Amino acid sequence: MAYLILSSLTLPAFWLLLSGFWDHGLLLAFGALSVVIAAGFGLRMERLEPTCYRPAMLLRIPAYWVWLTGEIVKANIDVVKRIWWPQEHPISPTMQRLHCTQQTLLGKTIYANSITLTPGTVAIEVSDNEILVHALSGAALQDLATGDMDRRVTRLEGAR
Amino acid sequence: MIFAAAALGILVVMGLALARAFLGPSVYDRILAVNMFGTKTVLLIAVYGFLTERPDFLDIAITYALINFIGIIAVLKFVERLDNGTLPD
Amino acid sequence: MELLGQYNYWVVFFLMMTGFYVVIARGNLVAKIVGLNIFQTSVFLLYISMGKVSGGTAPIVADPGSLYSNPLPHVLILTAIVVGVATTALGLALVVRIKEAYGTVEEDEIYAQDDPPHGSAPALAQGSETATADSAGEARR
Amino acid sequence: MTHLIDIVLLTFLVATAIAIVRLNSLFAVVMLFGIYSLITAGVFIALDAVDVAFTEAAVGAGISTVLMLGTLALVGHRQAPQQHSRALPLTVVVITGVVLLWGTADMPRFGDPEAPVHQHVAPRYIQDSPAEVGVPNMVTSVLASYRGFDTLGETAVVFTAGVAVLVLLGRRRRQHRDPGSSGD
Amino acid sequence: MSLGTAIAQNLPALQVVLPLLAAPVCLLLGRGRAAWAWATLVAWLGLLISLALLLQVSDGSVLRYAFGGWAAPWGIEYVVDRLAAMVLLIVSLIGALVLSYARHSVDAEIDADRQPLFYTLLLLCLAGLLGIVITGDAFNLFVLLEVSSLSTYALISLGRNRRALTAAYQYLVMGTIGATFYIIGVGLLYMVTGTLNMADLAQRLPELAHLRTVKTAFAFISVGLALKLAMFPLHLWLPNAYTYAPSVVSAFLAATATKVALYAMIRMFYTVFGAPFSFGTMHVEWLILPLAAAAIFIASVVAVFQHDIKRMLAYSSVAQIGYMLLGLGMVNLTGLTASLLHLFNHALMKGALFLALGAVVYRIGSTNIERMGGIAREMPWTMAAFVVGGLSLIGVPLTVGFVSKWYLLLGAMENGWWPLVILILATSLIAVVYVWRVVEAAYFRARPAGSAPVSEAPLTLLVPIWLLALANVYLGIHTRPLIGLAGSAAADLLGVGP
Amino acid sequence: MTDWNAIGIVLALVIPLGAMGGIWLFHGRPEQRERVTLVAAGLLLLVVLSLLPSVLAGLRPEWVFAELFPGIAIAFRVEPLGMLFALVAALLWPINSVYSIGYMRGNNEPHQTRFYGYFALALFATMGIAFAANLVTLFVFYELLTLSTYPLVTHKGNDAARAAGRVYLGILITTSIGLLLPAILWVWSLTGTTDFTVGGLVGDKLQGPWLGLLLFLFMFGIGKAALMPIHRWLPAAMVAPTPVSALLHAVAVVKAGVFSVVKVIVYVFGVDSLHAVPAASWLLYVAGFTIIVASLIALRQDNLKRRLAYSTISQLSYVVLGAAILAPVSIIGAALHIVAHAFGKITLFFAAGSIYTAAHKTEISQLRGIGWRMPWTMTAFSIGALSMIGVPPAAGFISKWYMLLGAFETQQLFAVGVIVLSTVLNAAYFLPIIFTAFARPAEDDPAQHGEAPRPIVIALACTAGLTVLFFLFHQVPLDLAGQLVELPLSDDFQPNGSQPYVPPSNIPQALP
Amino acid sequence: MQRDFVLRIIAKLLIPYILLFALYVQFHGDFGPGGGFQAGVIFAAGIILYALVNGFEQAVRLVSPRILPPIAAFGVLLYGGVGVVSMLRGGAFLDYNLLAHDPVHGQHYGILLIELGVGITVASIMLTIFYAFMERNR
Amino acid sequence: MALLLDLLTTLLLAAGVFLGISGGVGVHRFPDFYSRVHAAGVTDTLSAGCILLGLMLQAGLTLISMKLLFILLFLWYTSPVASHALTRAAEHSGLKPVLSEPRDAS
Repeated sequence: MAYLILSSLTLPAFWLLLSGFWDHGLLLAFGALSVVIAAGFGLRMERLEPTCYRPAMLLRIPAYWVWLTGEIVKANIDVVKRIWWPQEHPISPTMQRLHCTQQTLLGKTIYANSITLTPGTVAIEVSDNEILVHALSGAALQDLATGDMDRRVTRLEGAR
Repeated sequence: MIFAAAALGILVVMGLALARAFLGPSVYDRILAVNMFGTKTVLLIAVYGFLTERPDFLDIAITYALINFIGIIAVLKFVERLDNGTLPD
Repeated sequence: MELLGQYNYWVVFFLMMTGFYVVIARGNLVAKIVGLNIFQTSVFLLYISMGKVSGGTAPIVADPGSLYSNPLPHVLILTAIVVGVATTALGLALVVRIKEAYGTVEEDEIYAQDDPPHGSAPALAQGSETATADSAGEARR
Repeated sequence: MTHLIDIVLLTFLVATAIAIVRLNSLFAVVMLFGIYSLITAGVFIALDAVDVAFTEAAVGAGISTVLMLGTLALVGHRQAPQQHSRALPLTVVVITGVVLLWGTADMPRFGDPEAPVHQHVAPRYIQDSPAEVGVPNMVTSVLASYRGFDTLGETAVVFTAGVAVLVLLGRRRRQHRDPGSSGD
Repeated sequence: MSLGTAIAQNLPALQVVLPLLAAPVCLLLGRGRAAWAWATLVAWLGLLISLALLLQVSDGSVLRYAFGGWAAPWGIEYVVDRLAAMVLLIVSLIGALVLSYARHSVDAEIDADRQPLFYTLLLLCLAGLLGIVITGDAFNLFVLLEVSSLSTYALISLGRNRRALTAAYQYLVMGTIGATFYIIGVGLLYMVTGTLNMADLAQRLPELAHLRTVKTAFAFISVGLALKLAMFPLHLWLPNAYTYAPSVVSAFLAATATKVALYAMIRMFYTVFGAPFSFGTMHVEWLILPLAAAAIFIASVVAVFQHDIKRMLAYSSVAQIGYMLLGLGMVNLTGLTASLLHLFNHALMKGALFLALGAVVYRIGSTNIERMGGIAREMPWTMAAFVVGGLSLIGVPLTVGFVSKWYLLLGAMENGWWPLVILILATSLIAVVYVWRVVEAAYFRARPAGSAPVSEAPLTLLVPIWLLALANVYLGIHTRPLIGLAGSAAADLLGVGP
Repeated sequence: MTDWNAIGIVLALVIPLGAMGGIWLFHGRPEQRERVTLVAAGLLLLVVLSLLPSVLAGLRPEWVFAELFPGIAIAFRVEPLGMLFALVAALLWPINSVYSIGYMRGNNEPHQTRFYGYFALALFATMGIAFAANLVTLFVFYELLTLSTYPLVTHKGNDAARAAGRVYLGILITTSIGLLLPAILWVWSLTGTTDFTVGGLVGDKLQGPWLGLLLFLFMFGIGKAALMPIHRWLPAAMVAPTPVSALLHAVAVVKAGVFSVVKVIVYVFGVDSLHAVPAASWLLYVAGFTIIVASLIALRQDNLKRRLAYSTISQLSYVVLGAAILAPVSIIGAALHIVAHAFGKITLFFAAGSIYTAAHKTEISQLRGIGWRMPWTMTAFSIGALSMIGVPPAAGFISKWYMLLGAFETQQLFAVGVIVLSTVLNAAYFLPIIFTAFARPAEDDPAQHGEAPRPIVIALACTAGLTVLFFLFHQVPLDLAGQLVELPLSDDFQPNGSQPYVPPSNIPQALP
Repeated sequence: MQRDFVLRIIAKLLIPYILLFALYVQFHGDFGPGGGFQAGVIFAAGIILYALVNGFEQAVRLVSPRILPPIAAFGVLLYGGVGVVSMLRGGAFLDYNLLAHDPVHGQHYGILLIELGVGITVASIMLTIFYAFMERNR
Repeated sequence: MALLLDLLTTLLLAAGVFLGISGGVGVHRFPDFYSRVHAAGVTDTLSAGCILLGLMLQAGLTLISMKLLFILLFLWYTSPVASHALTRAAEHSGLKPVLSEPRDAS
């Protein structure tokens, strides 16, 4: 149900923004048809393998994105420094398993992706409650190990 | 002009990625380089659209991004099937 | 620029010949298909090159007075690309079946199996097993 | 400027092509082919052929590569080293190439708006198709209307390929081969 | 608008579109028997259409059909003249007969679940071949060439022996190279003329004949088509392909595929480039003649040493293609007439021969000459038809083979090429040898030990075989219509009055 | 086709073909099968005879089956020489059929349906050759004859038979396609037609050496004429059952060869034009050489059929020689020799077959005293042998006489010499047989055998009788042959040479 | 099933949009780059992504390979049908002018329909081919 | 205003290209596959973001911007997944990272 609401909002929006023909009857009709088809496939996939979506997540996610973008910028600067000035900023690759507190797969996915999206850290393997992370430097890993991001994602997930 | 410079810059990055793809050494390096090359192509097309003042090419950029992603996934699925110890270089 | 007025064609011809070389020189059936694709792709480049007009733009109606490149080669090549992928798919399917039937996709080994020169055919089939097996260690660097 | 991009991309293409010839790993060859297609598509864009670029990206870099990988997964990625002399293929290729180069002498200059290609049939497509067919994308109007039959043929080719692949790889109830064919 | 008028006005389009659209329907039918019935019906309708077309153009008029209502250089047009009508007729005739024949043979050789696919492919192949003949657009030719080629590859691969797969692969690679060469050539032509329409090209090329680009284009188109038609050193794909394909496919391809490619070559040489350019400037005959002569001789000799009769006939096909090219290379009316005649006649004889072999395979499952020993006593009708086809292949008078060889000889004599006359006669003698080997085995040997007795092939196989065999004889006696048609088609090509 | 004569031609072709169909139809029922053969043979004889009056009256019935291209047709025309040939074949088929029935049953041969069927087909081809109106038609039926006799030659089906069959087919087909067909093509390209024309086709169109070359192509292209060195097929074909050797290799096939030779010389080259060309005179020498050498070889054969075969080679060259002398009278001789040799040689073969059937003997040295056990057979043999030698009152005398006459008239001393010498040789290889059979006492011959089965004896007697009758009543053949060279031969013309022959003024008298 | 879920979840999230994008390309081929063929390939690519990530069995449950050939046949017939209809209306094969009262509208409808035919065929055939390879791969 | 936008665009594009080149260099400078992933990540995230953002500024609030946004979103969705899958596959296949300190097994 949540998925249906989610997709019934985003899919038409996606179509309209792609198309740009908001007053072309025929195309709008095709658009409706297309949205139905795409949503149909989505629902079918959802039925085959349900994911736990929560509409509330949709509201919280922009804020998370803003925060994440900031992290990404910081991390990028760090990596770029290590690329251009290896003497001053040597790399020290590390690999470590980190605890993660998300309960849903979606949540873990978001967490893992966030880790990977910030350069300097890559989530290699996600298991039940641990994430294997490779980091370019010990510092990056330390940041992650503080669990800040983990908490934010768990909050985003909106645990029961 | 700025777009042209940007396009050239992206071309440089593409060249670097391509070099990595040729050099390897491991298959994962190649895949990584291919992926990087693909995303840079997406950017190049976007910039090129502005350069030629025909920004309606962006659909192609979306397609590129999509195909690049699917291609990488396909490659990885293929690599997964390989038995251990017989990695291609 | 005048001197190099046809650099595009030259490069395209070089690419064509590269693909053509791969097709006829490689003994591996998959490699041949790849070569074929390169060959065809380069031909596509030839067509598209001839449709280009300097200072032109894509043939989709834009501001009046724009100079458009020739749309006809584009149409032809759209068709040709489809034909190319169709051929590739069929060729690869054949390769898969050949592998199932012969256990190898090397031309020489297949011929050796069909018309054994003198020795027994199975002995030849093992020739390729050692060919690239040494790459494993290298990849672990 | 577009010419510069064109040249750089062509250089990439040449490099990729050479790498494909030199590399022995089939896997790398296939991946580089994906790149090759992608670069080609880039060149197409630089040459204003957006529809073609679209297709080449989706087909060459997408479907073709995926299919090749699928094949490699089935047949193995090892390639036997070259055993034959390369003299014959090289000769053939060089002769063909020389013929082509010989023919370039009288070709119209690249990008020349005065070239015959742009004088004869194409002007009508460019000038009249928006009015005649009413579709802004000239490629679409030529593809679907003026040369609609080619496209039917193209669809038939795709259909043929599908049926052909089904014939070859589709599920079969029983195997029907000569003895001596060893399954893998 | 009544249906009748719609059909009458659109015959050229229907000739190709009917089988093309019938193919997916065939797939939808889903069951082998229904697919067969449908495909056969369509093939016979196609034959009717081609007959109607032939009637329409028999007075020398040219039928032009513009697809989508777009006039020629902008749209794609179909052109039916006498030559095209003649080739259309033979292709659709063979198609109709082969499909009528197919049912039992296909039941025996192809899995039931593959049969709808098989008929779909066969229809597509038919549509492609017919399209190549009828189209007046150089690029459309390529598309249709690929439709027919792709289906051909798959059809060949359906053969039971695993070598069918390698044969199909080899054909695929060589065929694709050929097709690619062809489009390179067409592209170069387009580059200097700006058009793809054959008639338009023909009009524009003479003044551009001095351009190197045109010459290069000519070379590429020639080589590309030569690959498709298995011209001598490029014939390597053909023997395996014909040998290991299913019987029906061998018969269909041997009778049509290379002919259509040859037709395309004739079109290119005579219509598009024009004889003055092809032969006057490029002197392509200097290349064609020695190759054709080599093909005739070498392939004939090789054929003698084959144990598999299908393979033998395949090599014979290479030789026969040599005859056709020989006629083409003579650059005179008689030679060209001979070439066209042989194009038609060879389809008749090879069709009959391969179909007869198909009947043999149907009963004994092999075409090995050892296993065919004494078969004529058990399958007298089949082997009698084989003998008729064989006689025609040799060129015995009262068969069509004689007609075309006679004209070939005349053409050679007209040019005063006596060595060629000798070659043709000598290779006819070799043809006697290889045909005779089969006759001797089938009639004058005992059945190999331990072979189960077999009965005559069923009537559904025999009737098409015999229709073709009788056509060989009938048209060998009533030669007028065919010679008239080929002669006028050749005259059209050379532009020397009807 | 409204004309009876045209219908006659059609019937003459259809009857043997129909007989073949009928024979296949009655596969497995010997009685019916043989009845079909006999009825067809009788009918054919009647039909051919019915054509005779019109031909004698100077008519030339025609029937065009199909015109393939302008100038190339499958057409038939009955002219004197063809009539003569057809007559011989039609006359001997019934007799041979009777003989075959006796022989095949007597020896319990397998594949009898095939045997009779192809036999009828061979007759069909023979009729086609006889009535062919042009070179192409001749060629078609010539090839058909070759092919249709192959199953008869390899009748035994063992490896030896197949090997012989391969030689047979190889030589005949190679020569015909390799030499005869180009010759026909050449003629056609020169003249635009291949119709047999009185007075010749190519006469003034070719010059000296080229004419000689064309003659070469024709003479060696017609392999069935067995000119040396392409005679090898004939002894090889002797592996066939005797009726085949008898009718086909004494009558139909080999006569088709020499018949074609005569026809080509008369109707394609024209006697006059050949006369004018020195380059064409080689034929005479080749023919003479063949006569002598073949006779010498025959002398050394112990196998009866082989000796007969070489005798045939030698005798065939008589016909060629007769034609090559290029005198009208000698051509008459050649035509008559076709008939005379046919009667004689078939008798000899019948006798050989009779001996094989009754006594299972094949070698001459085994024949001691057999004359008394098989009186009919050996008497007939003797008559045949005398005819071969050319002793009156056997048929061979007539033809040799005319040839000799022609040779004298044109002062071809070489030909005269050949004829004389060969007569001696003929005597040398035939008389010992007769001598052995009658004069030498029978050795230890445990198996008592008498005369051969009755059908064989009847046939044998018939042909021996014909040989003698021909000597006595040869007016019709002579008339036909006369028409061939357009000479009015009066009723009182006697072969004893009492009446001087007046050559037509248009024939050159001197040697070239 | 729990292994590698990152990929599966993201793929599932993206696929409806990919498909919608494909359909967008399909219907906007008149106005910008794209058209039936590209749309078909992208549509197929979306499903292929699903199949790659979730495996063959799961993909078959989403789109059964058995229905694909008939769909492809339908696509070709749709294309051909447009031609046949224009033929029945008195024009040449594929003469879209006759499909509506106004030629330009007729052209528009004709192009839309045949592009749809192409798209349907290409998507189903590409998927068929991919399935065929994948099935062998199991 | 337009000038400001142009300036901003220039800056963003320059930053994007610089980041991209940095990533490209990094891919060559870093010693092993795992560390190269990080360098590649630079190009995929901020570099792409800067460039696309710069372009968006030029396009203004139009559909073009929306499409650019879609591209960015798509890239940011897929690139971490691809990197993750890639490293995961490498890890599974036994490709050992070059580590500066012993691997923490906790």
